[in-house]
Amino acid sequence: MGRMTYIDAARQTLAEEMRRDPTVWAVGEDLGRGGVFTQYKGLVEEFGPDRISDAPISEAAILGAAVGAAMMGTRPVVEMRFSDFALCAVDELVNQAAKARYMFGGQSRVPMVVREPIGMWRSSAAQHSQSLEAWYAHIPGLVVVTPATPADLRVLLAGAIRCDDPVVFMEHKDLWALEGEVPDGPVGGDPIAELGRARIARAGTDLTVVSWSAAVHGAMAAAETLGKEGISAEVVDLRTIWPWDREAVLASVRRTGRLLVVHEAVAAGGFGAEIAATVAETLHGDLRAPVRRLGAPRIPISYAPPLEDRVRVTPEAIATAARGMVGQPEAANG
Amino acid sequence: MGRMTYIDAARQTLAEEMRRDPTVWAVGEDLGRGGVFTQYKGLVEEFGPDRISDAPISEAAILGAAVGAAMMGTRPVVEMRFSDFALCAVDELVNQAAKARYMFGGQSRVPMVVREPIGMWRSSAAQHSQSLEAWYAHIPGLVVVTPATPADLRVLLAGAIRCDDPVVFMEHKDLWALEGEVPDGPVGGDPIAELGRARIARAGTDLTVVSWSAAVHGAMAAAETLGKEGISAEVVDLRTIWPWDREAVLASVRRTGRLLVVHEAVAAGGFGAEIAATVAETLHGDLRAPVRRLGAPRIPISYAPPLEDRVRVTPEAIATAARGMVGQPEAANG
Amino acid sequence: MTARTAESPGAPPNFDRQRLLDQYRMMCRIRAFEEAAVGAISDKLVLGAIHPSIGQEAVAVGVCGTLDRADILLSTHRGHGHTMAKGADPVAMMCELFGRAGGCCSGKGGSMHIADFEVGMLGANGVVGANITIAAGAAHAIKLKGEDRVVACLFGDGAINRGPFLEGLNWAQVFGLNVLFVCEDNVFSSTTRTSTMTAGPGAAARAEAIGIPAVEVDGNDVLAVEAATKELLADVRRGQPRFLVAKTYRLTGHTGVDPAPYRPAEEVQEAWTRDPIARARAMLETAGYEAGDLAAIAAAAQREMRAAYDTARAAPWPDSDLAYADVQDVGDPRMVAF
Amino acid sequence: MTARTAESPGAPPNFDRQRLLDQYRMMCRIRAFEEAAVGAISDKLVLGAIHPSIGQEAVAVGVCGTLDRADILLSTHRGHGHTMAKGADPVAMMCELFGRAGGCCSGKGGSMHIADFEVGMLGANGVVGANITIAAGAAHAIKLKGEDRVVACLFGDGAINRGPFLEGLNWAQVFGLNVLFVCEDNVFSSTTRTSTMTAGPGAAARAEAIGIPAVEVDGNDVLAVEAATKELLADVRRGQPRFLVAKTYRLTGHTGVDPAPYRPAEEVQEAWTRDPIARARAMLETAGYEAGDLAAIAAAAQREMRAAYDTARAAPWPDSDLAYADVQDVGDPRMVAF
Ligand SMILES: Cc1ncc(C[n+]2csc(CCOP(=O)(O)OP(=O)(O)O)c2C)c(N)n1
Ligand SMILES: Cc1ncc(C[n+]2csc(CCOP(=O)(O)OP(=O)(O)O)c2C)c(N)n1
Ligand SMILES: [Mg+2]
Ligand SMILES: [Mg+2]
Repeated sequence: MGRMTYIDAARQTLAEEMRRDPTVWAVGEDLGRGGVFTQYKGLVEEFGPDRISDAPISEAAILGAAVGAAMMGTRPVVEMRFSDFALCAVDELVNQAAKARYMFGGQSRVPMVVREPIGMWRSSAAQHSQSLEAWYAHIPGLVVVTPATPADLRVLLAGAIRCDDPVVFMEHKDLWALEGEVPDGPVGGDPIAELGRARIARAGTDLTVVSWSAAVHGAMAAAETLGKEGISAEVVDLRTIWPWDREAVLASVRRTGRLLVVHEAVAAGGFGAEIAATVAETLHGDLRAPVRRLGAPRIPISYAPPLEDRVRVTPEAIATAARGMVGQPEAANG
Repeated sequence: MGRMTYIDAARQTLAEEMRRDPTVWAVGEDLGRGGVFTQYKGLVEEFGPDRISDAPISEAAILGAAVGAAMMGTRPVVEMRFSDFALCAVDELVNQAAKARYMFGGQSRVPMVVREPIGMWRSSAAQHSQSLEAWYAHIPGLVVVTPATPADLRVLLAGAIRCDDPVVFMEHKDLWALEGEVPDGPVGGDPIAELGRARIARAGTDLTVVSWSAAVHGAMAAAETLGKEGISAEVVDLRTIWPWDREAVLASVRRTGRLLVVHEAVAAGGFGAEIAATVAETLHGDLRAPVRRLGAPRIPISYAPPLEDRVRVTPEAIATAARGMVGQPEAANG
Repeated sequence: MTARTAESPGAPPNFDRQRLLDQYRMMCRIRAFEEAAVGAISDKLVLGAIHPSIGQEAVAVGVCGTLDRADILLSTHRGHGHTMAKGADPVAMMCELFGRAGGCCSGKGGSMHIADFEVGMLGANGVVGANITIAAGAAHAIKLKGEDRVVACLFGDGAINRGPFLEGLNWAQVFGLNVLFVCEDNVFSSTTRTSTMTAGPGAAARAEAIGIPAVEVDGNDVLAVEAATKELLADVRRGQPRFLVAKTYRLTGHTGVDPAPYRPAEEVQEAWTRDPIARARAMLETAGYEAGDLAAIAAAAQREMRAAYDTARAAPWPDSDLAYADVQDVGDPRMVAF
Repeated sequence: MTARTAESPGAPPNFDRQRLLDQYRMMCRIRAFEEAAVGAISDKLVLGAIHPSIGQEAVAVGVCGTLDRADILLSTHRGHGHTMAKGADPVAMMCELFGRAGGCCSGKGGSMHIADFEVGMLGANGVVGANITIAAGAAHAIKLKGEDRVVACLFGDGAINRGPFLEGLNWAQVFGLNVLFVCEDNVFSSTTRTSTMTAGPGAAARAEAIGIPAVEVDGNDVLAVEAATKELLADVRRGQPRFLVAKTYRLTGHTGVDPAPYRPAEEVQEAWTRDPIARARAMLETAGYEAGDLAAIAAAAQREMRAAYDTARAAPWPDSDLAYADVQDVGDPRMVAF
């Protein structure tokens, strides 16, 4: 075990995958200078401008070209810079990349990774802060990855690059500097098998908190606080929301009898609804409290901190919701 | 009361709104010849090519121009032809139209209607059959309308056009020929107030079936069958999924104790999850059976009928699900 | 800045008679395929929309028939002719249109997603202009792998008003990719006369403003289209994108069921006098072929496609469980919970 | 096809001294605003990204300062200068950058969404090129309402590689709209030298290929920019879209914190010799103004923006309940359920 930041994990893993597979290449705006978050720093020096390629400000072409290049036997990793800008290339992702394998009756594969940094950091306002992972989970043909830690970014990026289908890989902009434990040496085992496998970030017995991406850290902080109060929260980090680890979530809720889903995205129509609905459908009789979700209100994200903070799901809000659930008598009307 | 088809309701309502408000205009490909489904037939003759305007095959410009035209005091109705093609203009809809009023601190309004015909009819395959209403319900700033009947298309289109915010208006391609009762005379009352108001399509006592758009008719057919078997199903047609009529749904489920959500869209991450999760959160203790959802499997839509039919939610499937729920003992583990 | 116009050789003294005969045969087969497919609509055998290429066969044959088998083709919603000219089997194509087992996309795609990767045909597309960036990407992979194959990307006159046209052409030129862009100008975009919604001098000028040399050719003259294509492909194989505008005319409606009343009758009549098949036949007669033999070729094409129709009609429906195949490798598409 | 180059009048014998003095003052104020804003980053007062327009003031003043108040402006992420030149209040702008009460967007937008509808400034945009189709639409409404206002749409050299550039220009020309498109060519797109990712002769050629006459001008010569703008606006007001390419240089980094090491030092030094403010000052001295008076104008601008900085810093935070205002008229954005 060594320590590594989220961004170093991103850099190192891409480099390793490019070394092991010459068909892997990356393309996006400003990659030759390291990319907008420096997550490609130093790579052009090793792999040259053909494999770490700059791009014009042409999101539709970046994504559309990746579809063609993937169909022709290469593995493009495309950088969308901010997930918000990927909205300039939705036809290419949803109508083309996601459907090509199926529409053509299995004649083609479209192995590509679409990197879409998501989420709020500070004062980036409505067009640079969105978390739309729920959209892509709703689209047949797409895999959706949302790593919360350096170790997970590492194994899941390797799995995404080796996967034969299009993967929307959503790094969180607020996590780049996060440090964490990472296994030494190259990614081992079968990283593709990690797509769809949740991680029990913290074991607990009183309620299950399901989360992903940056929100996992808020859930962990809340669990810490709750622990001091004698409330034992289990935190499940989904790691990927499609596929999502239904079995792990159901197994945990069977034990705890309570589900709280926490995500940064807008709650209305967020992927938390899918998890809460699935648990309510499947474990209704086992629930000791109604399922609950925490997410952002349905408002655009503001620039001014006091307004921006109104959409943040804080550890305090998570802890408060958890207390309410645990205090709540069985089968009460929430 | 007179009878009218869904498509006549579309034509007549747009014409009436254009007569009452000279700032209303429509733009899209082929509108001068009546539009791809003839829903604009005859309008250019009355209103001329400036107000019933053709457009180049430029979805991004059609939608982006509407944003500018709406900010400048007109009320554009833009025709996207198939909701699938609207994926070529997502930045314009989601980053621009939906956020402009908010980002600019209320300095502007963006009164526009984006018509996006949705859904399956027959053998239109993966790029001409999608139902992505859940996407837009997840986006702050957008209103999402999904009429199931000629009468609702009529009043809701009037409301959408008079609304001061961007509205995604999703007609269902399979309903154009549907005939139904429509109140005589121009749309009365306050049609804007109808946005967010559900309709009890059929009263019942044993379970609540919530649906919208074409799926409502499948739900009604199932309710008919169930009725013959002595199972009384209440069918709630949401009519708009944002805002959605939470109070009406909760009131109905409080009475019936059972919720089944039915929609044509992919079940995973569909808007049914939002409704099921909300009911499970709010009425857990009142439920006599676990909430349930029916939607499409998470696969692209095929061309060949036998494959295409595998994604259809049939009246039979709805009735079977309902029987299971009603037969199911309280608090059983589904 | 005006695009060079490749002169129409008509029947050049020294042209290859046998080659033209083969092209004539292929054009007859495409025409017969389209006619059989349109007929199958009223017979309720083709259930989805189809977009016939009747009148545009010389573009399909002159461009796609000039490609090597290893070369790549990206096509449009009006792609039957392109696909056949690239070497696809019309029986598998007809089965696809009928949604039957044996269809080249297993019945999942239909007309608008017809494809045959075996012959380098990487798909029609239901989204106008979407194939342009995909074609650039296919050529990008070819460059990265150091191959000398080329990619031909065909699209209609209406597609030049979509953003991906600009982005895809700029991409191909910036990266120096082996792409031949072909604008098949059939005057219409659905029910719209494209010129009414297209500003400026047109497709060729737009390509040249992005640095891609463009040539305009009579798209109803198969020899002219082939000659222009051959000349441009020489540059394309060296990493220099090129642009071809083939001027033709859509002799039928937009779809198989569109009577196209928005077209003046005289215009349509005049266009029929430029029918590419009739013109090839005339050249071949001048070159000494018997009218009877040429008519026999057309008749044989009709019989072949009638047989394809019968085979497709007799073919079984695909197993509906195929609906769950080839979605993606990970995850379960079924609604496990309910 | 090459765009006409509007000759740089330098200081034409008969130019309006007072007018140039006002333009010089506005350029000094924009420069001072940008410097104050950049300074506020290290002071932790500006929290979001800002894109300074230092070196590009002559484009803002020459174009936006030439518009009538009733005219409309659509700008970019690098829009502070455009916004001030159109008449917005720098104090309200600074408050917006600081995210404070009194900001022109109530603190909801920040630098990348700065707007002042009062003066016809319909917004900067965080999405490159997105303002082009919006500008066409604003002009579309003007046409439908029979007004004679014009819309000026400014965008960078990198934006010409985005699809909306093609779609928006084609739209404006097809419908005959009052739009002046201005490509502010500052050589870079973020860290990328734009020319390395842009194929062909460039922005002007692309506009003319869509039928829109284009003029190239020295974007560091405020008089030349103003003259070209005035000339083009005469046509634009008659429903003829026009295109202006203003050649300038981004003297700072892409954002307020970008040291821009990817630019050769000599290139930057040379660019500073063409500083538009120094050039205007030189012209004014030649025209008889005292160097001291001109320095005083610059100093006053510094003081004004320092005061704006102090006002913004002293301003309270906006009431956080504003977060729920102006979302939309129908529906409840709160999470009623939980
Ligand atoms: C992005 C998009 N917009 C609209 C359509 C609907 N549509 C299908 S074909 C067509 C006309 C295309 O015209 P053109 O490009 O000239 O090709 P042609 O049909 O003439 O071969 C249109 C508008 C579409 N398929 N995709
Ligand atoms: C669609 C989109 N892609 C990428 C970005 C990220 N981005 C912000 S500014 C910029 C460079 C723009 O260059 P240019 O258009 O020349 O304007 P300049 O910054 O030079 O003023 C980029 C790539 C964006 N904002 N929008
Ligand atoms: Mg055409
Ligand atoms: Mg620039």
